[in-house]
Amino acid sequence: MNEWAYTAAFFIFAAVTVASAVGVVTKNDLVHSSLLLALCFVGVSGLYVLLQADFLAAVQLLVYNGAIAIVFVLGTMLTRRSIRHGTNHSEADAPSRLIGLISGLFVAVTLGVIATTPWNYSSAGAVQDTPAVLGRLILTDYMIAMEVAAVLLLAAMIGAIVLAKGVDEE
Amino acid sequence: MQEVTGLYVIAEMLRDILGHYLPAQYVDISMSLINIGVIFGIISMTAVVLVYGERKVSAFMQSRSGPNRVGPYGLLQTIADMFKLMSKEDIMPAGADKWMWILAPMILFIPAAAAYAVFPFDNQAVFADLNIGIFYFIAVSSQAVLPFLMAGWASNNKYALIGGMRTVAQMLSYEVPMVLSILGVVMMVGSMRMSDIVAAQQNVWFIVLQPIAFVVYVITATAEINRAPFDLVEGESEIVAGPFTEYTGMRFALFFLAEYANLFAVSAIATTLFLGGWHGPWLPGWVWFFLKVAGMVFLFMWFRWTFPRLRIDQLMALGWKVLLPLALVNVVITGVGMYIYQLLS
Amino acid sequence: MRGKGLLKGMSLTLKAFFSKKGTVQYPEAKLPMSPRFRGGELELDHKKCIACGLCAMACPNHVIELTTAVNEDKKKYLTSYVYHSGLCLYCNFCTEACPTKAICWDKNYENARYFREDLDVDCLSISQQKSVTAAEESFGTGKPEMDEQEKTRQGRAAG
Amino acid sequence: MIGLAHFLTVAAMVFAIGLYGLLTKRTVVGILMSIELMLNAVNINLIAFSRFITPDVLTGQVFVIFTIAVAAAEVAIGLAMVFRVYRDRNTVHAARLNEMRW
Amino acid sequence: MEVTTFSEREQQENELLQKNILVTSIDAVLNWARSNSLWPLSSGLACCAIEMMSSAAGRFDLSRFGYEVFRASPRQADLLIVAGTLTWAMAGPLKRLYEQMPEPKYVIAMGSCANTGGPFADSYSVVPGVDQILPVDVYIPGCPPRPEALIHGMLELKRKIQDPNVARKTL
Amino acid sequence: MLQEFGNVGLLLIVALVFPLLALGTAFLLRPRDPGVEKSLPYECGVDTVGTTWVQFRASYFLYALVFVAFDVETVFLYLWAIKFQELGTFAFVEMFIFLSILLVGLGYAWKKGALEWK
Amino acid sequence: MLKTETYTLNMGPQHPSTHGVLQVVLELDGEQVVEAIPHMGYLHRGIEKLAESRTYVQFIPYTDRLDYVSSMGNNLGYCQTVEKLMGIEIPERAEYLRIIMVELNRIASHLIFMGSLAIDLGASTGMMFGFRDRERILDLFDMACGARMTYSYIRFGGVSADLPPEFIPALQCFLADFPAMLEENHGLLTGNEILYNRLKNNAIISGEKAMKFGLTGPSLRASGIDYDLRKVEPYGIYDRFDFSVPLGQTGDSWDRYLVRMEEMRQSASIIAQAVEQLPEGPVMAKVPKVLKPPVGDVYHSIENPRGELGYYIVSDGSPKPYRIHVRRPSFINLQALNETCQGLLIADVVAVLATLDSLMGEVDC
Amino acid sequence: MSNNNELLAEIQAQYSRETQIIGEDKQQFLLVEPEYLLKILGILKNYEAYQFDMLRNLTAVDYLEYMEMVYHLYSLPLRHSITIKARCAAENSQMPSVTSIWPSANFQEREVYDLLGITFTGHPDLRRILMPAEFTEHPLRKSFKAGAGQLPGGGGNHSC
Ligand code: SF4
Ligand code: SF4
Ligand code: SF4
Repeated sequence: MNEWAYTAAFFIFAAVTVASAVGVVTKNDLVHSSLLLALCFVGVSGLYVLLQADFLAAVQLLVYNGAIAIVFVLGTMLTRRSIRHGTNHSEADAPSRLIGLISGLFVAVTLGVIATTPWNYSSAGAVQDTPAVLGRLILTDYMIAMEVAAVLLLAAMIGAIVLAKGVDEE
Repeated sequence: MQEVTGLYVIAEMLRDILGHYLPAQYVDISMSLINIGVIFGIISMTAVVLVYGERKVSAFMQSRSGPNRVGPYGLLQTIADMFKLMSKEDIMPAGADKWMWILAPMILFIPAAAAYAVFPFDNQAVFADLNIGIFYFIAVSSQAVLPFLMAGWASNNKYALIGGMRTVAQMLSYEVPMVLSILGVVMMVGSMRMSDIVAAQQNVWFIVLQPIAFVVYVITATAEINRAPFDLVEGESEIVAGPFTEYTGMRFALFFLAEYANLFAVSAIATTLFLGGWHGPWLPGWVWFFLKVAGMVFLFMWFRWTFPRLRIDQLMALGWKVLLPLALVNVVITGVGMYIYQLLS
Repeated sequence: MRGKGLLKGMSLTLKAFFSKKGTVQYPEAKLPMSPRFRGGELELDHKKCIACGLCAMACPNHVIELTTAVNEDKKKYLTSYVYHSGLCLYCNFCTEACPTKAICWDKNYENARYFREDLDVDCLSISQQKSVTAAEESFGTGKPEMDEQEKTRQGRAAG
Repeated sequence: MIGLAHFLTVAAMVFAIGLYGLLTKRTVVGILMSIELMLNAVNINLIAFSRFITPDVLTGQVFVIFTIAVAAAEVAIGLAMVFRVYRDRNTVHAARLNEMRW
Repeated sequence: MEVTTFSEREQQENELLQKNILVTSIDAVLNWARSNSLWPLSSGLACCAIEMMSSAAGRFDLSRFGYEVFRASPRQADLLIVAGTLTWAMAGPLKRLYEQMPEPKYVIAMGSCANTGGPFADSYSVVPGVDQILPVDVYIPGCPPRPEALIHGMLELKRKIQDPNVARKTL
Repeated sequence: MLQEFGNVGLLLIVALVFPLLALGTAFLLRPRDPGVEKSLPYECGVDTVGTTWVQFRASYFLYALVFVAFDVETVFLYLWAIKFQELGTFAFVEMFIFLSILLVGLGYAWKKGALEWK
Repeated sequence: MLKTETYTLNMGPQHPSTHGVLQVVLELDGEQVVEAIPHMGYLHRGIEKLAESRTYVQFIPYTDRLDYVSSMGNNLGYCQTVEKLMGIEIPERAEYLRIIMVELNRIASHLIFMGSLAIDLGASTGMMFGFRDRERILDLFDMACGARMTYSYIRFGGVSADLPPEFIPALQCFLADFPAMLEENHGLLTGNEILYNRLKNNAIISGEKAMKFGLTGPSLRASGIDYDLRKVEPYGIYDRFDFSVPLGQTGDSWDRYLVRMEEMRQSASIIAQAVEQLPEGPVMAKVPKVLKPPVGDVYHSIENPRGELGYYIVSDGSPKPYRIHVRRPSFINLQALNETCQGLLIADVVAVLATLDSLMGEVDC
Repeated sequence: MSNNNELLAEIQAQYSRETQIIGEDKQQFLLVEPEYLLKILGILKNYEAYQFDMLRNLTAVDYLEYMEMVYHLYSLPLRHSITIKARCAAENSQMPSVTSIWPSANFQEREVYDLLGITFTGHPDLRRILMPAEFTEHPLRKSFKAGAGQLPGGGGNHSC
């Protein structure tokens, strides 16, 4: 029963993720693309839950959907002119077909590799209280990384402000 | 006495009864289905009750008598409104972005409803007592921005678009201080699980220990649910009805429903985080919980019917330049305070 | 201190919340109309009217349409008197102009109609009807009572 | 039974889609989106490995947090650049930017 | 100008409805709901609009009947109260506002101006009665009508929605 | 954990179905009377001038950019908050460094006027 | 900053904040106003033309419908103009009654101003309070002339009827309650920091600009220019009362709001004085039934709640006016809209509209 | 009043070529030739002795044979007022715009243009203000006789 539900949930989320990802790259309208991107993030977040990474699933929702997707949507709404279609063309010519082919090949090869690799599964149960463990990790082992991330974000913020705003000082 | 009336006890009794009739593996799922039923009952009830309450509160504050004709004391007023909205024609504005337009109200409803999963209505009466509890709430409630933006963008209407843009600016700006104000509580508890947060308030409510956080939370929550004085999104005298301008009938009702579900949600969170959740003497826990929530809801209504609306620039300034530093200061104070407390003990 | 005004406002609304409400529960309770109230319909007393037409002359908007005839005694009398309530400004000029105070305002402001034609009121027939019923009542042989609304309806239909 | 392979497959597909988008999109925003897709694919992989190979350590999840931080930074900068470029294109560099596959 | 009057519309519907008891009883519920939840469009044209606002204010309090939800957008309104002088210049916009309201929708003509053009009936720029451009359900005489008169008008409308027969000419 | 999320998932499904049901009922009940004028976008009763998909000013966008950075940082802060009591001085100091970086960012944005509404 | 396209947004003719059927075409850049062009005429009823087919007396009710929230003032202006044309002297008592009525009406009008400002800024309770207090005044009017809004009370030669006996006690009761009411409104709105921040230093109209726009009334006085016809050209018997004319300093929206709030207090004091001095006597002078003013033209203006209300009447000696022109303060005050709004946000346009306090019945005439 | 008449006389004496006094004793006005209107009004506004800084009212009257413009001026500093008139032909009426002297004349001149059909030369934005733009006639002219309730000139269906 639970097994069954798990499988069903996986396929639902996987389907949502892949389908909306396809939508992201094929849609003609940037706004639609970015909304599908948000949907894709939701699917991924569902996969995280299935992988028992509940905190990350929430982070995924919060950051990707609550912030990044919105910035995308907003960005497309703000920058593009009012032509609603054809804002997100992909080149439908020979090279792009080729690229599609290569991508397909990539998937195929990866699948082969995945299928043939002997994974050594660990039998240990998943961590139940993920936030606590994560908290300990980033405050001890990955402390430097965290501070670096903070600096990176600061830099990104400053950069973004300078880029988007600094121009009017010219 | 509390033992008998606690929701948990009721649930256990139900579970026992179900256990007699169903094989073991179905008991759980049917219990959660029942719970879901209860939650949706609460959502629909809150909408009905809160709308009625809002109309009464507004009327009383404006020295009027409010709905009192439809049904006893006008109690059926909201029901009538609901039926009416259901039977209204549906108009899609020409040139609207069809799917986005249709999906926006539905999508808005999902996070509003999903937030109910983590409310501790009573001792052990949490639908899903996730260990990321409050963070789940934050994550879920941050999803409300997109539907507004979608509605505003898809409506092919400038008022709606302005409203949508305003929503984004407003909700984003107030999310950060809100999250930081909640952080203070999480620091004190050391857990994000809702039941832990309530348990930690056995003796003293966090409103006493975290007054700044409470104030910041209340203000930001008002903004997050777009209520006056932060109702710029639907600021009627400016942009007609904001993103909802073009929505009719049931679709509009869904926005409405989500709005009141959210009102309940932020009140419930305030109750859980700062007002001791279901703790309280004499009465069963869930009664306390609902009483406190009602108090918070009244507070929000009180704001709405007293204050004029802010202007968008003032709104942003308040969020970023007052509330955000305030919330940060609160985090620092909490941190230092707890640190000192730890050193002393 | 900042925020004091906000609290003041909140205390005021709270006070209003608990104070007595001044709402008139309208359909059940009605405000008494002032004696000078104008806003209902013109009520004509055809017995007092001398058919001088001053009311129609005073009216700024041709609201009153009346026709007269002369009877055997060389006295003018009304043959029709229609008040177009849809055009009226309720300015009171007509009643002020009337030398015999034959017209006055009834105190009933509940005049909503479903049809535009009903806005034209045949004051003369209403007035005549009234005096007939009054007479019948005084003889004690009144017909089954017609309610007030019905009466006016008939009057209108006649107009 | 859903195992690691399933998740890796999904990740691979998403990655490939992102790659396709990255190479074919003509707008900077579209490219950024494709990059996000690829990053997400990577994240899925990280968590999946972490879940199935070392379920008791969570290092993979920590990495994902950092990836998300980096992704956020990238998006912020990227879109700010788009913004800037858009402004400039509106005024001066239209021709050159066309070459840049804007 | 094509104007289907309310009664005609209602007649057709009614004939259809008579065929099915279930539908009629649903319809009765819906009519009850509609008649008790008339959300007016907040559009005031002239003096009468002030009285309209008065009737929503404390003393007369439309909200007792649930009619106080003045919606700024026609999409959410059920009732168009034409409160004031309708000029030809405003006729177009008003007609469009009416059009933009979702069915079922109702019109109340409030005040002499809306009824027949009132004081300005012989003016060059005033529409002599809203019924020239919109199907009117209830006329409320007055210049301006008292707030109670407006409430009475809305109650008459309520009566009419619940039982369309009251608004048929009995001749 | 999965059990609980399973419940949440069920809730979500119902949350998705609920509006559909409501809209479905409304679909059965409501009258239909489409018209050209009816579906015109509402703009106070007159024609809309120009396109409705207008390009907006940058102010909205700048806030969003600043927000993205803050949003991610809150994730770290929450992780810190739950372990803060256990890890003592070290975590305490560390987080202050983190917070001060955050504050620098805020201060910069403030000074640069990214927080001004224009 | 990124140069964005500007776009056009219609506010009105049906819009909750335009106070009637004004259409303001906003040229916006984001939310910032580049241009705010008022389009009028949606309520143009041709009153001036209608006047030519009415007799002088019959025109009185039409003046009620110009500035419909201060009809008494309109009546007064018109009647005084005609009286000036004909040289009619009116009895003392009538003069006092006129003052009482007009000032009461000024309070009622400013209460509406307050209410509509409040609701435009999103505080609907303020509006309800305003309307609630206004009802008290309307009751008085109802008592005196039987109408709530369109009074036609002031007539050539006096007023249409003497006060009913219960009027003065009711009025005194109102005057006694009024300070408390005003205090309450001040408490709800004036002290409110949000309102203060919304209005203070917003939409500043300097004195010079105000003159340029031709503002009159409280809007002008908020800019610090002392021009109140009751003082500078005392008509009627205004010279007998002791009252002050509140002036603003900066001419921002806040001043425009405060000036009106203060004017209410002054009006109440005028009424109190008038009630005290109220003489007995007739309320109507001898005026011929059919009015035939001498050939000529006359201009007379009074201080209405919205500014200088002037009537210009041309008589050709017949019982009907040859031409009546009304100088409507709202109409001329609207000229300030465009320039004042430029650079402000949409929300401010609403506040500017509210504080200019234009009324469409008067604007469009 | 008498004060006013003195003022009138004084002005008239100074500019006898451009102006004349019309009207009875109690109602005296200064009639200005249209071509000198701007000059005289400019003087009235700017000269120390007059300082008519306020244009109270501006309107026009259709006298069938001619159109008459009426300006009611007021001086805030000196607290005196004056009435100026000017006449122009009934057909193709034209007047110089006084917006350059008093910008507040803007709407009022537009109104006069709209309702009486006098064209103001030099007006910054001479459009119809009360009547719809498609309207062709001028309602306040005596020659305008409209059927009741009917807006002639195709104004019935205008939108915006
Ligand atoms: S009240 Fe005035 S408009 Fe009405 S009928 Fe009498 S005179 Fe005519
Ligand atoms: S004025 Fe009086 S008496 Fe003369 S016709 Fe009219 S109602 Fe009759
Ligand atoms: S009916 Fe009377 S009060 Fe109403 S709008 Fe017309 S003139 Fe004004």
